[in-house]
Amino acid sequence: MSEWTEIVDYFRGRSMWMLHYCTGCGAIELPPTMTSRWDMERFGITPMATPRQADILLITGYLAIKTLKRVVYTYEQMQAPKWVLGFGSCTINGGIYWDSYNVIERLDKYIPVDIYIAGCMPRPEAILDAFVKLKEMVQKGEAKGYEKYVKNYEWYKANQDKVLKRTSPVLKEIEKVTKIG
Amino acid sequence: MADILDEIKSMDLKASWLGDWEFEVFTPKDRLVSTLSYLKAKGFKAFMGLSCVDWIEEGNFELVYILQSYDLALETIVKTKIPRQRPVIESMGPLWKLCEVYEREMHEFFGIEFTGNPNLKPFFLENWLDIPPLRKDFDTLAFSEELFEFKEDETHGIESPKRIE
Amino acid sequence: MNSLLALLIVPVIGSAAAAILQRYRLVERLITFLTFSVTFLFLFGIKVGDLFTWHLDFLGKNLEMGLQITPLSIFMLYMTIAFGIVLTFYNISEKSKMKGFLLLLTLAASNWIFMSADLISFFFAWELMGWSSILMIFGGRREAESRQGALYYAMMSIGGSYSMLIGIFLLSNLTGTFSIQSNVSYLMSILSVHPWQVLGIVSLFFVAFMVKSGIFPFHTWVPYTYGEAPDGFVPYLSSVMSKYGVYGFLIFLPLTLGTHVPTVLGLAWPNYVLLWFGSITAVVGSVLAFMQDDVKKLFAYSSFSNLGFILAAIALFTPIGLTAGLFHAFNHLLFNGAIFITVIALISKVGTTRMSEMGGIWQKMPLTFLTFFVGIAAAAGIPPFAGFGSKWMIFQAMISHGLIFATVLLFFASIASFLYLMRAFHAVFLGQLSHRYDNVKEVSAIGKITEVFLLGALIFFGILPGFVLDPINSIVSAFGLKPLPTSGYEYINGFFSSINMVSIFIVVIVAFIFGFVLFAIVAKHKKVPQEDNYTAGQIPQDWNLTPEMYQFSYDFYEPMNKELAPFLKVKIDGFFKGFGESVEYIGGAVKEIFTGNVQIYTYLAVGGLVIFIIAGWVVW
Amino acid sequence: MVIVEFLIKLAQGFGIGALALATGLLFGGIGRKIMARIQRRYGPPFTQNYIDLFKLFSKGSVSHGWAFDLGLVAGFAPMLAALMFLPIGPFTLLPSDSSLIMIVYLMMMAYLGMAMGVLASGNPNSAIGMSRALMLMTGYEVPFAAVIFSVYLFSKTGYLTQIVAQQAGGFMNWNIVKMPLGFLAIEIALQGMLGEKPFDQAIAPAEIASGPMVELGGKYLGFGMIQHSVGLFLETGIVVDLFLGGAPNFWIFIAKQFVLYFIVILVDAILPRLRIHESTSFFWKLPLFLGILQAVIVIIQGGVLNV
Repeated sequence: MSEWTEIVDYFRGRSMWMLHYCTGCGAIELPPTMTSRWDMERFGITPMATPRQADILLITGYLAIKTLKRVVYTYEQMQAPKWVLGFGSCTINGGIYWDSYNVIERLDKYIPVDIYIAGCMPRPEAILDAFVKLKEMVQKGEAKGYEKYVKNYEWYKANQDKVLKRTSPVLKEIEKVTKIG
Repeated sequence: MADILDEIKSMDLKASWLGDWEFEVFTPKDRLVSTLSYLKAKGFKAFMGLSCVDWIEEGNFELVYILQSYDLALETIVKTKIPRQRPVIESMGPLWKLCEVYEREMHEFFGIEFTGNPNLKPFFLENWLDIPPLRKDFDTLAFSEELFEFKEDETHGIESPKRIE
Repeated sequence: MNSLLALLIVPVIGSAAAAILQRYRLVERLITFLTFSVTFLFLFGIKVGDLFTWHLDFLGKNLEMGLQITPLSIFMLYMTIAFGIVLTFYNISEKSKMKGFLLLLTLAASNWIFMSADLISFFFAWELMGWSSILMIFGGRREAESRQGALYYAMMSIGGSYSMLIGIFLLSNLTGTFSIQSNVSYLMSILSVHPWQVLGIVSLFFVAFMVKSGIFPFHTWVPYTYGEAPDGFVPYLSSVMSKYGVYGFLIFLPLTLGTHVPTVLGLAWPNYVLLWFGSITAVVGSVLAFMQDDVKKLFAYSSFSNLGFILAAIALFTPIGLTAGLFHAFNHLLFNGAIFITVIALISKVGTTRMSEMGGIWQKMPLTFLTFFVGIAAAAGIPPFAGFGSKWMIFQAMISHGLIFATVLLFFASIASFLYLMRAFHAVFLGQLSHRYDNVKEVSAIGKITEVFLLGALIFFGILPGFVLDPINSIVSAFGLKPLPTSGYEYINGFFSSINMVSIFIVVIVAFIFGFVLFAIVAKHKKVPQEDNYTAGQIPQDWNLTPEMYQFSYDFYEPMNKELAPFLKVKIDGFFKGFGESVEYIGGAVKEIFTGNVQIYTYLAVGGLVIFIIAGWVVW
Repeated sequence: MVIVEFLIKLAQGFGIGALALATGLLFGGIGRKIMARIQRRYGPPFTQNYIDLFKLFSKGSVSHGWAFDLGLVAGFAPMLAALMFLPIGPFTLLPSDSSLIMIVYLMMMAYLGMAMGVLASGNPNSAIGMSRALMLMTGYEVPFAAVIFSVYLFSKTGYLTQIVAQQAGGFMNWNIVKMPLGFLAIEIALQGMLGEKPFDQAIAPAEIASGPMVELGGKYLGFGMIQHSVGLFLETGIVVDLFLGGAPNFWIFIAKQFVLYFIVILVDAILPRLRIHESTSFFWKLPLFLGILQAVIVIIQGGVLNV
């Protein structure tokens, strides 16, 4: 059975369809990656339109609280096996938005990220490098973020809920301004 | 052109040129409606935007209304100050319907009440329970550290994903 | 008892019983069903060549009237009564205001039409059929609209009857007899001498037939009337009653056989003209159908569009054309019946006829959904269901004459039928299920039996068309044409090729089995509710998404409207509106005189009929 | 004896299906490669479509109920069934039923099934895509039908096998020489049938999120891919049989098919997407005119059969 899994993994690594979630900056790096100059289709990677069809979720740039909600929903609509690529510094530690009140700091706390691409902005070479690394990981059976998500679902859900479903003010020591109506 | 500024000054308002095509008018809070109506009647029919500045040391919010006149080719910036402790002002909805949208935003980010605006629901922020975030006394770094829990060395008990070195 | 007479008397007796007991809906419906069944049993007692005549002395004239059986009448009788049984069986559980005694009167009239040997009885039967069906339409869901629909229908029917009456008088003046056979052979004999005279008389008859079948340009009443008729009656109206016109055409079509009228592409030119009427009807019906939002109206358009196919095929009057036309008449009866019965089952459950308000009902009514699916597959002419063979033969019949323009038009109508069928299918059954229909249940046991039966019939006659083609062949030879070769029940023999439907069926079944096996062995799937859908990342609850908002079915072919706008402008604005306005005007005028009580209309209708006929008699 | 015969036919049928699928996928792969080269890219390996199909069948998916499942299976099973009646080179599995219109209608059953499946998903994008696909169908099917009917009149038979047999004996006997206008019309119709640019409104990915396929993932998308690949084989195969004289063996057959597909790819590479009503009315103008003109020429040449 393990041979069969290896075969399946080999082909999965050769055919990865990508859904790019580009509400932050960095989307502009993808057209050159797709077209003549760098041509990611030679690795079997093509852009797809909906989460149902996609294997890779590529998240570029910062994620506001609002967009995080959509990312989680989109990620859960994708079907296993699925992988997440975090693109740019903002997905690693918030980047230049490190102290912003509405940009999350680290994507990995909310959904499992298989590979980060560091940089602000990462060049298309870096994206391709990530794709190749991901391919190797998939073929070796190492990219198991989606299983991690299932196993640690409560932990991820708690993190998501802490950000998305707040029921009390975050900063308690500062008194609320009196509203006059 | 210069007449307008003189007329405004004659109404006991502070006004000054900012450039060839732009002037600013300072108006007390209670004369805001009359000033804006006057300017609209004078040809500043286009409402360009509403903004707000938090003068925390003074204890005031400064509301900034930007109007333009296509006939006179002029822009005017009308500024008025309201106290931080009691940020209430009339809605300019009757003058410009568009203004209500900006007021909704100002309400959300500074907590200013616009009396007469029926639509002061949350706009951009979802599920916001803290003080309005663009006030100067809102500590955005503390908020970020508290909510997003960013620490360099966290492991959270599960294997951390591989990174590109 | 003479079986011929029994075919008339049994329904009349049943009708009387049903009229007396019409308070008790279930009893009335049961009587209707039983009468249809008993009438069907009497069919076994008749055979080709049966004759029954009587003499009538009227104003000093001795009129010979009679009933006779031709292969065509047997075919029509079997087809219509069998369908009536299915429908009345379904109607036992149906709750609309359909009057059983009127349906039985229609049955008597229908049998009489198919059996009458003389023009007088034909006309009487025609009128009886017309009036009983008009009265039936009064009981629709929406009172005012159904009254208008009935009046529109009545107006057109009266026009047609007038025209036919004049035709009958002119014709019998020439020949001195009312016998259909001798009149037709007389017309045949003078066709080459006085072609215009013959054509004039025949056109008078054809107007009546075209009205009844809804052939262009007399199709305008069809959507109004079908849309407003009581639910239980619509299938009969569209499946059976539109076939009277076909029967009528077939009485007079043999005229051009063997005579020397000028031909177009090897086709007598009157037939050529008729063929174009048929083709245009097919296209007009299809195109108008896919812009409808009312499900009953959509299938009303579809119904006369199919009648256009039938007319185009029988107008050829070649062996294959005639076979194709009659075969399509049968198939149309079957699939249209299946579609309309599922549609009325659906309407009774959801309580609306607007398609943009439905959607997703397959989750609630799976069997109805399957029956409808097979019905529209048959209507679209998809093998191996009934409906493929006849369409396939119609195209072959047309193209073998080199009628390229008409054939391409018909093919376009066939593709357009695909459009409106898919649109109805999607808007009604597929897509998002509204919460309004959370409590909708599948049809009752009786409805289920009917649906399974229709489902079976659609497949059975699809893969074994020989059971229909054999009687059709005997009709074709009765018309003096050489029937198509037969080679077993599973074969359809066309002009260019022949098809073994069973082998196609087996291939399709094997392919499906393979498909399901493949489906089962590859990676597993996860069942998700309809809310879990692609929304471009937006969370449905956040913007109060309702299933109705996420259902795209209104104005489904909007870009097409743009494309067809010039064509539609001429037709709809000029033609239909004028018709509609005149109907409204007359409706309004009549409404001012009468109170709207159905009984008064009944008296009016009966009285009018009597006056009408007596007046005609006196004039003559 | 009958059972043995049936089993032999069954095995042959599976063989044909597998062969057609393999060829269709290969064509798709080569098409992607050609497209890449036109755009000065390296392009995916030409085996990419096989890998994609394998991946899809190994991937999880979502189902919206049994109508969804049934529809998707009905979307490719009739396509495979239609294949059994197509003369592939010298070989036809069921030559006695190879009626052309029957094949066309069987293909329509596949489209009907696919439509049922994707519409049962309840996504408005798929409904828009399906509405566009159907509208486009009213466009390309009409010239296609005109050409089919001219071939009927010209060959005086409806069997594909006989149409192929009549073209035996060299290039000058091919219908493309005898009916060039018809070939032109059907080649344009083929562009619409295969849904390649400028007629790819139905699956416009960036516009309506890939239209009908919006909710398909995993094996369902795999079924869609099978339908497309077999449809590609079938549609080009019909044109080869109608106009390019069939073929003496399988390899020449697929070579001829590839020539047709190559033209389609080249057109696809250089044209942008039309709006839906523009493309529908386009089919009603030039291709329909060509098709009908061809039919009229055939009729004038004595194609009418007096019955």
